[in-house]
Amino acid sequence: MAAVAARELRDGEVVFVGIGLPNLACNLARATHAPNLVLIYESGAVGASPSRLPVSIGDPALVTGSLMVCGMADVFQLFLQNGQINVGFLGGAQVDRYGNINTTVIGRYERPTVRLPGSGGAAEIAVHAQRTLIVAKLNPRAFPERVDFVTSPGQQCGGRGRRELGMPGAGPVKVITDKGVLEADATTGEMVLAALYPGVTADDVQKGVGWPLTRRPRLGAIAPPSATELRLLRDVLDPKGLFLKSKGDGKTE
Amino acid sequence: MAAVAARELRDGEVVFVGIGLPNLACNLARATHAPNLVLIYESGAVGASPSRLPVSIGDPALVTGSLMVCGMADVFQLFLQNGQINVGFLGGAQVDRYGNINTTVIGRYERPTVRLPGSGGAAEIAVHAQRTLIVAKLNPRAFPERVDFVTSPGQQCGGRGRRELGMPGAGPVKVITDKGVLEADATTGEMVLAALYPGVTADDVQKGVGWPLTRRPRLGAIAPPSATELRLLRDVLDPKGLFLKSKGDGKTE
Amino acid sequence: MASGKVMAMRDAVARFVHDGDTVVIEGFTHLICFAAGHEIIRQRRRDLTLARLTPDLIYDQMIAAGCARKLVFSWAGNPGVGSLHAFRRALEGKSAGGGGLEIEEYSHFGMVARFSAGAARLPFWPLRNYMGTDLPTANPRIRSVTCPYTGEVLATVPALNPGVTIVHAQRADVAGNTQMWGLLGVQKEAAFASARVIVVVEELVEEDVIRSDPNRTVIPGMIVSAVVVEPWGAHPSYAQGYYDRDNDFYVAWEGVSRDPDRLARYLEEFVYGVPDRAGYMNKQPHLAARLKAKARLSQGVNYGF
Amino acid sequence: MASGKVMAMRDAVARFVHDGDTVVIEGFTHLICFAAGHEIIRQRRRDLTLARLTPDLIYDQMIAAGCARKLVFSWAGNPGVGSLHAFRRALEGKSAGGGGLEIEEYSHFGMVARFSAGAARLPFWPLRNYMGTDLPTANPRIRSVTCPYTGEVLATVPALNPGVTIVHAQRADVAGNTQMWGLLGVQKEAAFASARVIVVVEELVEEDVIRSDPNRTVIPGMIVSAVVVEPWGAHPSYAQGYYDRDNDFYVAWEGVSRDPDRLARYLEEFVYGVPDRAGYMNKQPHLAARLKAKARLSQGVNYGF
Repeated sequence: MAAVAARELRDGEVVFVGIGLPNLACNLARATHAPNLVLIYESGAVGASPSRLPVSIGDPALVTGSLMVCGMADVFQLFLQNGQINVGFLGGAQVDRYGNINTTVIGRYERPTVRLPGSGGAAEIAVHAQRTLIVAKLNPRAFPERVDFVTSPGQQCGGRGRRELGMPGAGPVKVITDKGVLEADATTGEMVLAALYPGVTADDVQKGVGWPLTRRPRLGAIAPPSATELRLLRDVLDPKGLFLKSKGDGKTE
Repeated sequence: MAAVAARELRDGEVVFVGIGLPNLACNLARATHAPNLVLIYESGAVGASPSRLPVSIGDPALVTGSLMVCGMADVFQLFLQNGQINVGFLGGAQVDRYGNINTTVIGRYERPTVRLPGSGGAAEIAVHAQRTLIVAKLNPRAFPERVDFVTSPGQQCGGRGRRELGMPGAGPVKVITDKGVLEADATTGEMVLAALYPGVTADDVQKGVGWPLTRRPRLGAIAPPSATELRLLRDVLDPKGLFLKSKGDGKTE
Repeated sequence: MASGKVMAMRDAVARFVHDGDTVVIEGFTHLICFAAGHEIIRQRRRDLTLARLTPDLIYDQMIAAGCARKLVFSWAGNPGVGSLHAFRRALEGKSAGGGGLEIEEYSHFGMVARFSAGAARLPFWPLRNYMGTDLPTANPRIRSVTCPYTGEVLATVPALNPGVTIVHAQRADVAGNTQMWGLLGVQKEAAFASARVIVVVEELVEEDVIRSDPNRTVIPGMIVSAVVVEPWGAHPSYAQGYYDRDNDFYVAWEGVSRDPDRLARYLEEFVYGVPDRAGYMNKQPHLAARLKAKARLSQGVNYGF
Repeated sequence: MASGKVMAMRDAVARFVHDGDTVVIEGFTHLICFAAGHEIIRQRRRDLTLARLTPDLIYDQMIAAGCARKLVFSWAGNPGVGSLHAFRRALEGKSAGGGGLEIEEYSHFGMVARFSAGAARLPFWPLRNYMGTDLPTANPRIRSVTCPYTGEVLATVPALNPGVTIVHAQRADVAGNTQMWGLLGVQKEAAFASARVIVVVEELVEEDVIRSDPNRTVIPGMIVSAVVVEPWGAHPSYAQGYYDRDNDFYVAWEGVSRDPDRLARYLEEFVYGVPDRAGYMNKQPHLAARLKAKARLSQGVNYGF
């Protein structure tokens, strides 16, 4: 997943990064095809160049040697709302058919079954980043037809599209999962199956999704991580395996 | 005038300062009864401790060794609009009966006879400072019944008082002139004669004012500058006489 | 001492934090004043409205200790680790009291905007946000305003003006002129928005140190009520240039927080059981060696003319 | 050079400043880029809307040179000295053309708010101001909005989004990451509000210098179109730590500006008559010795962890 996410990033882009897999993906992209990627953390660190793998988006290693540190009012007003962010990464407990994300509650808001952390900066990243990439593992409970609570808006909310709702960014263009990649359909805004990992079938993906998944006429085949990508991820970027757990089948997350 | 203005400042107050006489008055107050006066310049220098007499409110000497330097958005939002400023100094080409000040145009706005610099920060200082002190030399043209253009609001505008107009600060409480001091009447908001310099009569003041001046029942007598005040002003605070011109009659401005 | 503002944490909390107050202990990951939170717990403050973007472990502890009536926030988790379980128990109705915690929830941008409005003493702040989300339904305090130029409808949040804001910083002088570097979060706005401000510092410095680099001053003394000198007061969060973030503590909190009994024992031992931050550090003599910052000095710049 | 952004002033102005643009050369007394204004005059740009809180001598020169169609401002004077006479002639109807300059006038707070809105890409900014003044009558772009919480009516100003903003600074790297200290004015907001940004610096430094003190970075490279290295480019204004304000020049401007012929001769000799800022400085060999800053270095702070 980290390698697939990395390939979505273009050189010179400005990326609003979270900790964990998005951070790894960005660093992999910088080490390969996108050396001029600029990483911004909502904590206010811009152009970080951490000497260790950060364990929090406010890690001191993101500050030391960064290009700029600014207050959070600037992060949200001058960078995000200003339109400076090309790509935002989002994840969540639930992702639905239109890429709406729930990180607030499972169940009713007033009396939740599970209280999740809430929006953080996700709601505004979903509104303002020029495009967002959702990263989440497939599981029918995590991919319901409709999320219990829309924290971060996707391609369509209550039948109305992003333009109509006045959102500047293009919203979630892809959902990168552990079995395949969904893409937002240009006309309906629905997340449709676009590409599969090697050895995975469309039915495998459907099993992890709670709505009848539309499939692109021609499904792409996702190239497995190259030897270089694997080496960088395992030996350089996350040598202690903090975020990457090697699975029995040899796949790296 | 500098000495009279200085006496209006209380120890520990926060003063929004302009260059010239207000700056001298503040420094005189700091050197005498108000050592903990905090000076703020609209340029963003807070708690300045200049090693030379500043010739501009953006003088580099106001920055070197100051307690804080902030951007102008902070000056106006976090200090002034926040209500942190106890005293603001104002002056202008015209001051009227209610302490309205004109620093914009003489004549019609669209085709002025004399185009003045404009508001700068004066309009908002007049609105937000907890009280303002106007410093101006008497002259009937400079003290008309009504100013040609209200740049900085006084005690009353178009018959409506400050509270009614929603202004947080108390506005101009005193007008310090070269012949006497006017004070805002608590009920009418009119600037009335309250005190005279030694050797000056109420009629002398009236000659410099373009409206029939109300006089307080008992006029105060302004003490002349003390030997200490004079020494500080002439020898320490403005030794080159940049802002103080000694007049033939021995008075210091 | 030229100023009466310098005082012990005990006195600062006693004088400036009252039952029923809206209390803000800000800091985004960096410079979170755990020492002040612990003192508030020790002094058994009640009915507080706790406001903060990321409640973090310190508000989890204050909720567990019964200080909080209400929480105003935008992300309530243990960053990079998991949940704040005392918070979750209060909301999921599994606590003894049956979920007595009121909440008022925004996104980060919304909370930042609330502090910005409070600091500028405006009643609201406009932002382009919240279209398509359920947040305004959950929180009717998120409203809207129409632009008088374009006719666009923009979201608004109301000003947040706390009773007291507590800011941890690297250094201040006796008058409260406070310098910070590294991540600055929303501390400046929260302090200016607040009726009272307690500054807690790693080091009390001479006024000359402040005056030698005035662009680093974030909070001016005129808005500061108290200055508390409390080295290591931000642990397990961190102070850039002084000590590192104690990630082990954050990881361990998942287990402590999940079990109400363990959490109670933690508070007993490390909060109620010590008189102050020095006592807290004395109980953990290896912390300082493990977390003390290495030197990575910036060069000075010329302020001459 | 790792970046194509570093270029001569001549090329930066040719590429990024166009006839008809809204142009902002900001800086409150400090770091006003006279060098860029002179190059714009030399390249005979026309129909510019010049925006800036304090037009200062450089806009007086640009008005005299015929570059400006309109001026957006809040205080138009020669600070501490007197008037901007080219500006006054244009408005008082005494110029040859009979007063061809359009104006749009605010207060400082209003201009700051316009840049703040532009930088945040909001269409307006609210402020508590303008009650009782004639400014909203003179400028119908000052409007109002009703608070959705309190019902209060607040003033508004519209966003200002310049075509190009020119910022003078102490130092930047080749990517345009720019550090400033001393008075910061409204440069950050003006730059973020602008479609294009030209940064002009006293010194081009290695990226490492920027990274050694990231809290000093005011403008990130991502919003910068061009980096111009132009020592003394702010004279007669100043650059903290590099050179002092040339007060003699400001005082002398009163006489120059008052007389259209003298002003024309000034432009002929010091603007049209030199190819660039180096040429300007070569004509005045004593300036550097008179104004060069003395050393007053701040101490470094620790960014380690």
